[in-house]
Amino acid sequence: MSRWTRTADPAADAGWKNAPPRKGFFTDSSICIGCKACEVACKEWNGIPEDGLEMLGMSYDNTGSLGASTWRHVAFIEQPRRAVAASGLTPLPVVAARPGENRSFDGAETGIRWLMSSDVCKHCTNAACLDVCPTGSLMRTEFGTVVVQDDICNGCGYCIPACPFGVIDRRQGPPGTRNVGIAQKCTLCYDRLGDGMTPACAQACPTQSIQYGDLDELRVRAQHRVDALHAAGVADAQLYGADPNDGIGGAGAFFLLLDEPEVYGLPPDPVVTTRDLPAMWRTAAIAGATLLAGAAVAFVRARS
Amino acid sequence: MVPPATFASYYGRPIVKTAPWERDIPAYLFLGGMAAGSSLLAAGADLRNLPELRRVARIGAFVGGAAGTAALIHDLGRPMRFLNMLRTAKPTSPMSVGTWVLAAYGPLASAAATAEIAAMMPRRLPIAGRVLALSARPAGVLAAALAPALAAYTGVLLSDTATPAWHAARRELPFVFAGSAAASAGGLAMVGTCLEQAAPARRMAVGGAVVALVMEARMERSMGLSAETLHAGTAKRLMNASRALTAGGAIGAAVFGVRNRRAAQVSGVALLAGSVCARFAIFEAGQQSARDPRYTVVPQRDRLQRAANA
Amino acid sequence: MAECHPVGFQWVMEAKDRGATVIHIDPRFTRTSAMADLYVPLRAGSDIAFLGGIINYILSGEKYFREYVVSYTNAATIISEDFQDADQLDGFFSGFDPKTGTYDTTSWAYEGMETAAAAGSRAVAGRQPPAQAGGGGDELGGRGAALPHSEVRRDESLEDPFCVFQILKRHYARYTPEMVERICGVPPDQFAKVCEAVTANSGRERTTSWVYSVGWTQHSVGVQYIRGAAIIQLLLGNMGRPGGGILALRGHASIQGSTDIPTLFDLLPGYLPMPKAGVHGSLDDYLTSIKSDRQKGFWTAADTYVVSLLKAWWGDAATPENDFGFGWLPRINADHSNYQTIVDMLDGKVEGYFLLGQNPAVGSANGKMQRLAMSRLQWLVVRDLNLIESATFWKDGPEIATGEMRTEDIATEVFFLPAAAHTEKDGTFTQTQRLLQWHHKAVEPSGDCRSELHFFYHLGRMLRERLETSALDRDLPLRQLVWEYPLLQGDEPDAEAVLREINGCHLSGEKAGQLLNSFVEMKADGSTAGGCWIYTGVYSDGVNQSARRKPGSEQSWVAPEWGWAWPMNRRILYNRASADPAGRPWSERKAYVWWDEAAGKWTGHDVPDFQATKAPTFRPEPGIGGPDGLAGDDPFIMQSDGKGWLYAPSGLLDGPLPVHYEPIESPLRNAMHTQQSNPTREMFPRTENLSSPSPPDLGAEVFPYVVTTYRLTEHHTAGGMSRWSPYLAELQPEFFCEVSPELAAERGLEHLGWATIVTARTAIEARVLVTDRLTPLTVGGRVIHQIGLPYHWGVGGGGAIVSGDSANDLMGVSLDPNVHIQESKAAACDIQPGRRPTGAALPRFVEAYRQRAGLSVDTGTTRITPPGDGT
Amino acid sequence: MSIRTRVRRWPVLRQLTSGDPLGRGTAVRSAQTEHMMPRTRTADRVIKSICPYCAVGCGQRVYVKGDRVVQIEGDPDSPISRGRLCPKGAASEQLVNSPGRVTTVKYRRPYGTDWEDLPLDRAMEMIADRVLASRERTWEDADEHGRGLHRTLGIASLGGATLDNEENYLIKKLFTAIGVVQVENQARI
Repeated sequence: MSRWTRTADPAADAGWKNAPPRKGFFTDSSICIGCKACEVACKEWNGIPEDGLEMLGMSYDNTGSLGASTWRHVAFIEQPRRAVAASGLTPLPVVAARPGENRSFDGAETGIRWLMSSDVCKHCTNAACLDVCPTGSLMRTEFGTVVVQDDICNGCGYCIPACPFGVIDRRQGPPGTRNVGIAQKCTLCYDRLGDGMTPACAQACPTQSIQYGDLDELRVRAQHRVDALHAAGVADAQLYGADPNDGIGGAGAFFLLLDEPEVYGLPPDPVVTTRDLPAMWRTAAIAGATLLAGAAVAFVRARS
Repeated sequence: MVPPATFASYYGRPIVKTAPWERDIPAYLFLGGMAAGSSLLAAGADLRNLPELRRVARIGAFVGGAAGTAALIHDLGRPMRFLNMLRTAKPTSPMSVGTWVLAAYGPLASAAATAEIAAMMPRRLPIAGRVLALSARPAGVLAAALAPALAAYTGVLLSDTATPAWHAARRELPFVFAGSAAASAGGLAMVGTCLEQAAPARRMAVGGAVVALVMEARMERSMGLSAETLHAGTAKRLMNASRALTAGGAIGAAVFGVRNRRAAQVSGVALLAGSVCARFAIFEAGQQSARDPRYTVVPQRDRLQRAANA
Repeated sequence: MAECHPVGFQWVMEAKDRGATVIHIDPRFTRTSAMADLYVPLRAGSDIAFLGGIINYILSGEKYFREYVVSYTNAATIISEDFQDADQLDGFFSGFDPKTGTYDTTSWAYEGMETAAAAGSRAVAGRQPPAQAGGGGDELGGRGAALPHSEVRRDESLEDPFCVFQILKRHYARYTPEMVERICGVPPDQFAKVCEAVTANSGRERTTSWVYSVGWTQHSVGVQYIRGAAIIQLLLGNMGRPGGGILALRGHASIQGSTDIPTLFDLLPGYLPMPKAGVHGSLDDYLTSIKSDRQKGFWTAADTYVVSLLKAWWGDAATPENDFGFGWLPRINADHSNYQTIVDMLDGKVEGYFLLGQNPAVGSANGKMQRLAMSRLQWLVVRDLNLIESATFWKDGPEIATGEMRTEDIATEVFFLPAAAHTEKDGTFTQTQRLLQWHHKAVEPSGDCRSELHFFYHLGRMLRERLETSALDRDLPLRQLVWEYPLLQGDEPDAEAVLREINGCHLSGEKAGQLLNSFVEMKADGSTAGGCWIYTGVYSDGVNQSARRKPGSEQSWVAPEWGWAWPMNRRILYNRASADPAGRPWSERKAYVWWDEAAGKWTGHDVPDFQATKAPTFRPEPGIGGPDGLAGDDPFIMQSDGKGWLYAPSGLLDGPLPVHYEPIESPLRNAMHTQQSNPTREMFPRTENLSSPSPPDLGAEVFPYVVTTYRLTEHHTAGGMSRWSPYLAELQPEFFCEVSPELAAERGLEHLGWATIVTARTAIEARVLVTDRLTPLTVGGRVIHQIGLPYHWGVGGGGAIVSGDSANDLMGVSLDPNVHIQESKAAACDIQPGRRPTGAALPRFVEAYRQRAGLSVDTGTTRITPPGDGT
Repeated sequence: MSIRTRVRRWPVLRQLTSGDPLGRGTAVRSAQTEHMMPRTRTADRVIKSICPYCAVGCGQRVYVKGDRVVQIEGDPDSPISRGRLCPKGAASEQLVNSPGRVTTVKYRRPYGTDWEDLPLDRAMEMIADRVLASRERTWEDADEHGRGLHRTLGIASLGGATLDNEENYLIKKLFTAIGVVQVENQARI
């Protein structure tokens, strides 16, 4: 049973013999300039349709959230001087990542913080979407990533409520739109990986806020970065999704954030729902047995 | 102005997504449950030789199973690909498990029902009729054997998601659904069966109703914050209606349904309606809990706080 | 920079990661500000006061890099005693002529050069007013202004009261932190942080660089903004050194190239001035007026550049006897720049107009004036990728909606010819650091899409065919023109052949036919040809150097083998200055090029921008001009005295030093002196181009707010290359205005609601984005609100995914006198909640505003501000 | 696919045999997924180019299949951009393959209320005629003081900042040769 819910090496667990090192993203929001090149590069490579022409007024975010036709989403959060002061947060900008380096400015100069962060599918170690998919359309690749096989998916939609991050969705759109009715999400550019290339978003990112590589190496790099930021006085810098012991067994795509996750629209303590599945099956079994017994009792003394 | 980002959320946007499911799914929850309960009644009636109850229950099981399957397929984004459900067998996917149960249950329930229908035909089919008659009992009994799984797995189907209300209800939901299944099946049988043969159906209906009501109450306690979603809007109205109908139906069945056919039938309809309302209430509550990021963030924050304190 | 040049910004982020301090000075908090260590909001149009404040800080605090300043700049040079400064004349320099509104710049000259003015050449002594001299100063993109000779008197103690250094000190003494706060709205403590950071980070060990874009150029004193930064950088020793300089971040793929090989009225390729009627009758007149053989530097070889150009154009027909065809060049005698042309169009003087990948209906200031002007053309040719608003104004422009134009009344014949994209043609772009990069054709253009190369080659062919037998003199230049280029697939001219012609070649002698390797090989005797002398070398050794693509990872950090930079593949101009006078690097940290005593030549990471074997100790004989006149410590080899000019004795029309003037539309009185605005600014007073009043005139309160325009990362200029792209359109779908919460409260603007913004020109509507990124400033004791408008949207156009009102419709047209660039980065406006009136109600709505403000054609056109009133 | 292979490829069986009992990976991989290949690999050729938007001059790799651009992305070799692109540069493929892009000549006659079609050659001839006619009408040999001008102010041009140097060169050369001086571009704006 435990194997259902706890995986150390997801690729091997999915039957991949001598798989390559697990690949992932480290998105460092402290150097994101909010240019949205990741959003466009992703759409260009994956042929994703336009996703709405509405102005949302959420700072410069007119994308809104991840979805079937948005696999990268840059969040913009404006934190006014008042709020920043009140919250006691370190105002942006983030100072140089030299541990202990003494800077002449504390960033409070800018008055406000403008947080930007590029969200993406987390490619969970224990992936709910993958577990609950009844067709095997969702698949764990040899790189440890999770992809939708659009030739298999029948659009049952179960993966959508299963995702603790609200990433995956079923594509809607006028007839003729590609993959309408099928669940869609970031594939970490599976086809490019197979050819030794970098995913489109990471390739485009001007400031390397999006870094792609071997997950182990990325986690080390991220830890150094967060240590450096702390040393430089950015107290609220925190890693998100980097811990293999969290509710999803660690994310394949993790983040460095400068505020609490929920500020960016991320769940503070995500848990893969199937972690509780064995218990749920037991409950169901007892409930079923109760029903059977109840039915039997109902027929005691019953005779025509 | 650009709303200041609060601690709670990103512009109040949902964090998890609502299930893309329409009415089909709650309808299926009801139909599947009613079918399962009916198969149990049918098998019992068959073994206890209560032909009228057996007939009504077998047909009810067949109709429920068939309509439920149709609803499931109709809800797919790509209905033509429904057979892909049988590509894999995944114990980690309640939907996969349910599909296989339904795939096994469907033909059995159909076989049993077909025998009844054939028996009602004015002209008797010579060989086919014989074969059907002989296979009817084993098919019905096997269907009944699968029925509890069919009735209870739907609870896991909903709980095994990140939808706050559904996941929070995981300890009770299978019982609520199983009870509701029994109540609805009993109710259906009371509608269609003469008083003499309906006794087991009455008992099952009353028992199921009691289980459903008790477990639903417990469920709301263990749901924590997300229980709010059952106390507002559509979900609230549906859940209140469900309680009233189920309780009323049960009392009606137990007190008046024993002697008065009309009362039995009314009680049966009430129980059926109560079951429908319960499924739709819980479905709607879950969707609502996904729409408001509060139900995702606050419980998770509390959990982290507790972990920190511990 | 993060906003409009995100990929270039990666280097800023890398520098920051290594400890660099990033300061962002901008009216609004942008994506750049979000990454900066220090963000300084200031009032749009007040930058000269800000820069002047820094200069004052440097001078009064003795923060300048003395050795650099003394050796490499004209700080020690003595100026004519006739010179009177703006602080003496209350906002004017000596020599202003109220009648023409121009300066006689004689008194600005270096001591001993005033008389040269008598020679009558304005380029040398800046005598002739623009009206006669061709509508402005020469564009000096490749060099400094000319001098009659280079024998200047210098006082290297910098004590002489008439030396540039002392003049500078006096000139900027009034630019105190208090004055900066009073004009820019920057509090002294914040200003002090900037001054400390900039000066502390300059010197032998460290360099500071300044980056600007059109936020500095689109002003009635734009050139002087850049001059202000130049003075700072020269005083701090940040020119010609790695990590230093003043970087112009340009907004179009080859806008630098279109200045080097100019599609500009007053230039010939390589920054040679267009000949001027009367002044430049003969080649000789021309040469003596644009340079003197007794001045220093490479500009003295201008004759070889001109003759080679004429040979490239007219080949054998260009002979010494006929001045190499110099007489065939058309002459200019006034401002023929873009906006003057538009005004002439309005008056029906212009019949035909070519638009080549440009969308003035949205991208130029005063869009309505642009569209009205185009409606008075006889014919218009639009070549673009998409059906831009400038091609469809006659059909769906805003004036059609208001009834100010009727399609049926517009006589303009419009040709829309689809253009080829960059993937459909070969050629070079010159990027913002003068680097030429070749882009290869990937596919054939589809349908009727063609390159400009194709269009203009074949247009020229057709015209030549039609005039083959003409006997008219006027047709001679075309008939004699060298116009043979090999044709490739689809009759596309071979772009490499054109680039070879630009590079130039030997025409006679034993090297006849060979390509030139350097412009120093050019001759004035007609034995060489070359279409653009500064580009000579792009084909050195017969190789297309611009197509070099040696991976950056396989070469030094200067990456000299990627593409080709003019001149001579030098990546940092004037890099001789990266070494001290003795030729040693100022510091190991900042070593770039240096004198190798043993080898007897200059060497380093880059191509030395200096005569390779000229020792630092070299001193020329007095009176020697040209390259040989350069001393071993004269790093600025295109300057006529070899020095960096803190003070510009010639070449500028509005003053030798930057002085603060208010924008033409300003909410405030000039706090520096009585003179409110640049007295030499170019104006077009007419009903299509009204200005709103500024103090001391009455009525200014009707337009109480400052409005400025800018770009967003997600779009490109007027939108022709972005609003037609769904992936870009969805990222910024609607035109919006950015206002502070305080202004929103003052005017009742709702976030995501609509607002109407009104100027003297027109009114437009935009969705409202209320944001703390805009801050009200306290300026001169007043709270000043600024409104930000991205200018990417337009009304009309065929097939645009998104559209909206155009911010440029709000802007008026008044120009910087030197370069004829419009002031569109600061204007006065009002803002009201709700959508603007539509149809005929819109002009009425605007008219009501004009009447309340008492606007007339003369409003804002006073050149000399009358004294008195409370400043 | 034959029935036997169909059955052999049936993921349920592969779950039992392939070491992927839970059907998460190898067992459920489809044939399409197995044979997937990036279009950068299937492209016929890769052309080195430069981004057409701003003046940073980022390197681009243009992937071509047949006569169509199938992908444009950053060129990692470029010491300027190191393979990175901004959203505009990243959208270059959509710029050149834009469905909304007009690829035929459009003509609006004087006072006309709508576009008409015109063959390219015809349009070029008409433009050549108009250039000569306007030049004829507006030619200036000399100013009022008799000083030579040899020009026309009846024709003007705007544009060049988005064009190649070679194109600007021909534009300036031709216009100067026919006496057109009002040649301007974005650098003035």
